Amino acid sequence: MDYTKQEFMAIITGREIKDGELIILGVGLPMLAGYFARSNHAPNLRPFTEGGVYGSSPVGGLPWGIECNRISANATSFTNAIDALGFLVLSGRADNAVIGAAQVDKYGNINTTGIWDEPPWKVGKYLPPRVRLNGSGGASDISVGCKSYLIMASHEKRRFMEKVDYISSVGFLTGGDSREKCGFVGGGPAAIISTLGILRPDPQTKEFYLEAYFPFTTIEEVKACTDWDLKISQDVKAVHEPTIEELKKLRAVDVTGSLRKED
Amino acid sequence: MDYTKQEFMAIITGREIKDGELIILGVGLPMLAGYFARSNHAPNLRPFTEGGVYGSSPVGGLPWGIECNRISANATSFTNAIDALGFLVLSGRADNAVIGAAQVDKYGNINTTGIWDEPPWKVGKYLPPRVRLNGSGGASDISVGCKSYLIMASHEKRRFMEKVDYISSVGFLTGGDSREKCGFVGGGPAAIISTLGILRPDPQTKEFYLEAYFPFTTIEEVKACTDWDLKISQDVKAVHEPTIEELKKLRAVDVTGSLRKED
Amino acid sequence: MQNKLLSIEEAVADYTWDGMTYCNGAALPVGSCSIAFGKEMVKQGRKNLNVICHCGSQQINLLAAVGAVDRVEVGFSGLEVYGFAAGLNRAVTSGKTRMEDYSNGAMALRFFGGAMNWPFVPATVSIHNDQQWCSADYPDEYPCNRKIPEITDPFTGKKYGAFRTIRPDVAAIHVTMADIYGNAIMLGTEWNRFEMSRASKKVVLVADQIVHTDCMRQYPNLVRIISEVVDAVVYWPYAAWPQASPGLYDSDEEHMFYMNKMMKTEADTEAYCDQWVKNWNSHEEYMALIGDEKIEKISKTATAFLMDPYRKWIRSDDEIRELQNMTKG
Amino acid sequence: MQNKLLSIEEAVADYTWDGMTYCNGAALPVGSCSIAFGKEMVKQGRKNLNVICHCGSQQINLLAAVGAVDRVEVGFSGLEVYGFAAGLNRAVTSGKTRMEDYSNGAMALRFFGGAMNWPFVPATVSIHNDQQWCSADYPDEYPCNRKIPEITDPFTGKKYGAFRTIRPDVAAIHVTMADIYGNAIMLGTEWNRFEMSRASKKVVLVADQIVHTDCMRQYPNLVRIISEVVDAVVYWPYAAWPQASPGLYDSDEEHMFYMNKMMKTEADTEAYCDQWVKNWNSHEEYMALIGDEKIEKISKTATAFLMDPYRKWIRSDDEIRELQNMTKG
Repeated sequence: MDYTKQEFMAIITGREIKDGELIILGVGLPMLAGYFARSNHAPNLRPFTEGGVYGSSPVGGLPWGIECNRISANATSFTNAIDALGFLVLSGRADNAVIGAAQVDKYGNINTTGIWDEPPWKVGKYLPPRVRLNGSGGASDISVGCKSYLIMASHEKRRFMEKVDYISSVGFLTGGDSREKCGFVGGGPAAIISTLGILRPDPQTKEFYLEAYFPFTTIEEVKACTDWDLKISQDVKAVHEPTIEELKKLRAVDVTGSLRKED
Repeated sequence: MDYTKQEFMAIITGREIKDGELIILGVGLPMLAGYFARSNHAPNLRPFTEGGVYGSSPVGGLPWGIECNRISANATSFTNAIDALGFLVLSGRADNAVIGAAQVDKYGNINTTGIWDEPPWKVGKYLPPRVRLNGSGGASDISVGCKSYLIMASHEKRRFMEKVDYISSVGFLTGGDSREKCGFVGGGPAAIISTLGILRPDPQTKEFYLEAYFPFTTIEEVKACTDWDLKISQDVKAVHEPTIEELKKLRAVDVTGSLRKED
Repeated sequence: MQNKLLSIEEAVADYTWDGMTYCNGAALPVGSCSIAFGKEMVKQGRKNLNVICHCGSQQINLLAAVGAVDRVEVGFSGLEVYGFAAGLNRAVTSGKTRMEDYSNGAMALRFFGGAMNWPFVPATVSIHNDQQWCSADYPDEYPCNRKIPEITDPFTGKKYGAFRTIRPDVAAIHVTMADIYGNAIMLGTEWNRFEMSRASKKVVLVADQIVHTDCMRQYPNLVRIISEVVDAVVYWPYAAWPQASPGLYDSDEEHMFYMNKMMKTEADTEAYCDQWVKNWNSHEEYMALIGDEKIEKISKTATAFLMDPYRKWIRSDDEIRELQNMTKG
Repeated sequence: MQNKLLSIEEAVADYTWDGMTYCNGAALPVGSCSIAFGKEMVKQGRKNLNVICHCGSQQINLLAAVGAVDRVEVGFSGLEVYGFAAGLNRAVTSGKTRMEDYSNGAMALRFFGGAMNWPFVPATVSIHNDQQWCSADYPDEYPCNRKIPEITDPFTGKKYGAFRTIRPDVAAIHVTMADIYGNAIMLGTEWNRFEMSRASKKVVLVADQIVHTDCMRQYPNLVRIISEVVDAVVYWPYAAWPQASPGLYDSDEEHMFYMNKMMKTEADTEAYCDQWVKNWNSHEEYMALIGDEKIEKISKTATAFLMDPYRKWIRSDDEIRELQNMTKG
């Protein structure tokens, strides 16, 4: 079938989203996954953005940003960041979210802030990064507040790391009950959907293991693209290809085909 | 001249209000004093209410309440209590305010909460009051936040007390630097305008003394109506009667004459 | 989106219970308030309520007057120029109702903190005075240090207070207009209705008018209460009567004084309820009680022009009846 | 009320200075932002700025690219789908600009706390992660415990963090419409512009349209920024270009990418400034630079209907010129 890895990821992520959820979506793949889910199997999904755009659907293609006119043309409410990130996310009210990651570690901690030759935790100093990324944005709020959330990341060894350079958004920290001890209201990441497969946290250790892989890859490739010693589920299986119906619905959201180009 | 004590009070209070001030006004006499000042000598006065009504003037008579339609018919903005009482008052931004008092003590502390046979501070217990009043409302916020404010009260011995039953809104607490030690952003009460005269706080002791009395009373009467041993300014003088012009402007605000009745 | 229209009987039956923490979503004492909802609570005999009101209103005055309120937290309990709240004050001075006082600004911030799900809110007011020292919950402690305990600013070492935040079980919030999904527009000051709608576990809107969702899409910046946090919508024109609803009607001055006077004694309160609270079984009967003349008078408000932009989206009674039937069964 | 119209040159001359704490009042990276104001700051050579932005935008990207920013606090520094902010990131990685990171929610709350004049804001986010442990202000301390120190909830004994609040010297806030007194309506999400307008010591509005105050009186609930807190009003249509202004224009996709690409190197930044920042001396020249074709294209926005209710109150350029002359001398 003719689809890109990103489209595949968006569909798999979308399948994780349940009907009726109050869900906060960032631009790009997260929005695509969310609106795909709404048109596919979750008609009562309640998506919103961190700027407080409610009740809207993208118009004319995927938005360039949270505040883009493409998502502002048919909203039922515009409020503000205090409302969306504070009252709905940090409060623990939102059910779900989809966030991206430049680096993610075995406990689901995310780095979207910068890349260092010598990360702060290693040298005990906070020096300028070699590469500056975007900072945490609202993802950090989502990571502590949402009941649950999904992480999307490109599956490469330099991104799926034993330990990230900088924790922008907390996952399960050092595993076990280390997150619980922090007392966050949110439950932590439910899954990592990568370009190669689906990873879930072990209920006890909170280490992410491979639950399923995509049809165009192998377990060996996934392991080779992961910096930590990735554990494989005993029931590991290949994920079903997207159906024609799913692809059609996905592309009805991404009308300009911005995610149909291979990266 | 033909006027009531309440009208006199409103005019005297109005004279204390300076042009350009950002001022929060409660219903009744405070609003009358404020809007009188605006039409008389303070055309750039910026009045607002604790519900966040901005840029308006009363229509059809003095409002029945802060939120009354009489004050909502020509506003330039409606916001909320967080904005008006928080961002503008508690923050220390507002210049002035006018508040009422059921009881006021020699340091300008105000009681608007209740009357006890045995007040809490005397018996070390908080029991139901004999008479329940209104609570502090926004006056407590004004008392700690506004740069300065004016107190209006009926001058009777049971109201001008050595020590109030309950401090709803702080004045200078126990005098001297006792207020300063609390670190409030606002400066405290600038004057008490009573039905008989004008009282000011001593710069050092913060005890209120009589600065001026109204033409229809005497120093002796004022002292007799005060529960504490009221000090009299060396320069004490009688206040000038309101002018016809002032009365005219006052009554243009109080078009229904609600404050033309003697209490 | 889900059609959330309920009748006032259904809404009170489904969303209120004895002993609950209830919040009456009002503006200020004389302003917008879900008074009709409170009357229905009286009809259905709710009791032992813990009421959290940013400000008084005739609703809490009535609920306390009939003895339904065990405890109340409030910034201001009166009715402004209409006087002290006679029913509420009777309940407080008799010891029936425990009243915990804060400033109005404190109440606003406590709702904000509840909406944030914060453990506490920094207090720069209601400290160093009797709102801090006196607690109805701990009457034997004076000065009380549990109601608004001390905290230290970690940056400067200065001392402040800490407020408990508020997360009511249910808020019944009066709004000018709502759509059937629970998106709502308030005209006039919000007071704390925005924060309250986020702080409460459940939200029932009591709307003077039901409008098409197209109205919300034309004015999304006006939609400060969103369907995402609303559980039920009750259509009830003149829901705030005898108080005011900016854009729609003024307060009923005569009835405001009369009602408050009747709350002074138990007997008069009962007589008032018999005539004005329990004496109707439909909105038509409620309107008939108020009377055409009074309706006409209060509707001639100087704020009427505020409604002009939205009139074309107002749904008719027939439409609403049909939509309401859809939510049944 | 005071007519506060100023030209953009006057506003930047009067309300900005080297070393100030500056706040660019924006929505999100691609949304409404007072970009024209930032360009004028570049023209007038402002430097050593301490910039507090809830979110990145092309304004802070440009200011950092020309080396005008010593320090920045931010929740998100990128340009969303338009990519990383090349100029800002160059300034950060080179060590020219110190960058202090928080979450977007944290920045919103820090503005709220600033507006309240609170000593600190309770922190339930940006703790137990590197936003807490890493501080650009104290680079030698890891984990740093001065940036977001620990506080204890006095009610439960649980540990939380505390954020410093924000009180910028000046905020230049983009709004859709303002009147000449400084009352303003924003279409689209406010992001933190409401709180920022109260937290800042001085506020300059940069408005795409000037409307009659009658518009505010018809829609007072939309007026979230009030004359009471505003010091100056600048009329500058397409002030957010190449970003978007809901109701008026879309982002200029081509120029967004181009501008960001040019910020990558010092030389290209200079070339960009010569052509696009310093190459105009009036609004007419600014519009000519953007070009009719581009203006037409971005103005065909799917959000245009959001402006419909307000069009009749828009003041003409001639009227505004006259009103502007009244504030001189």
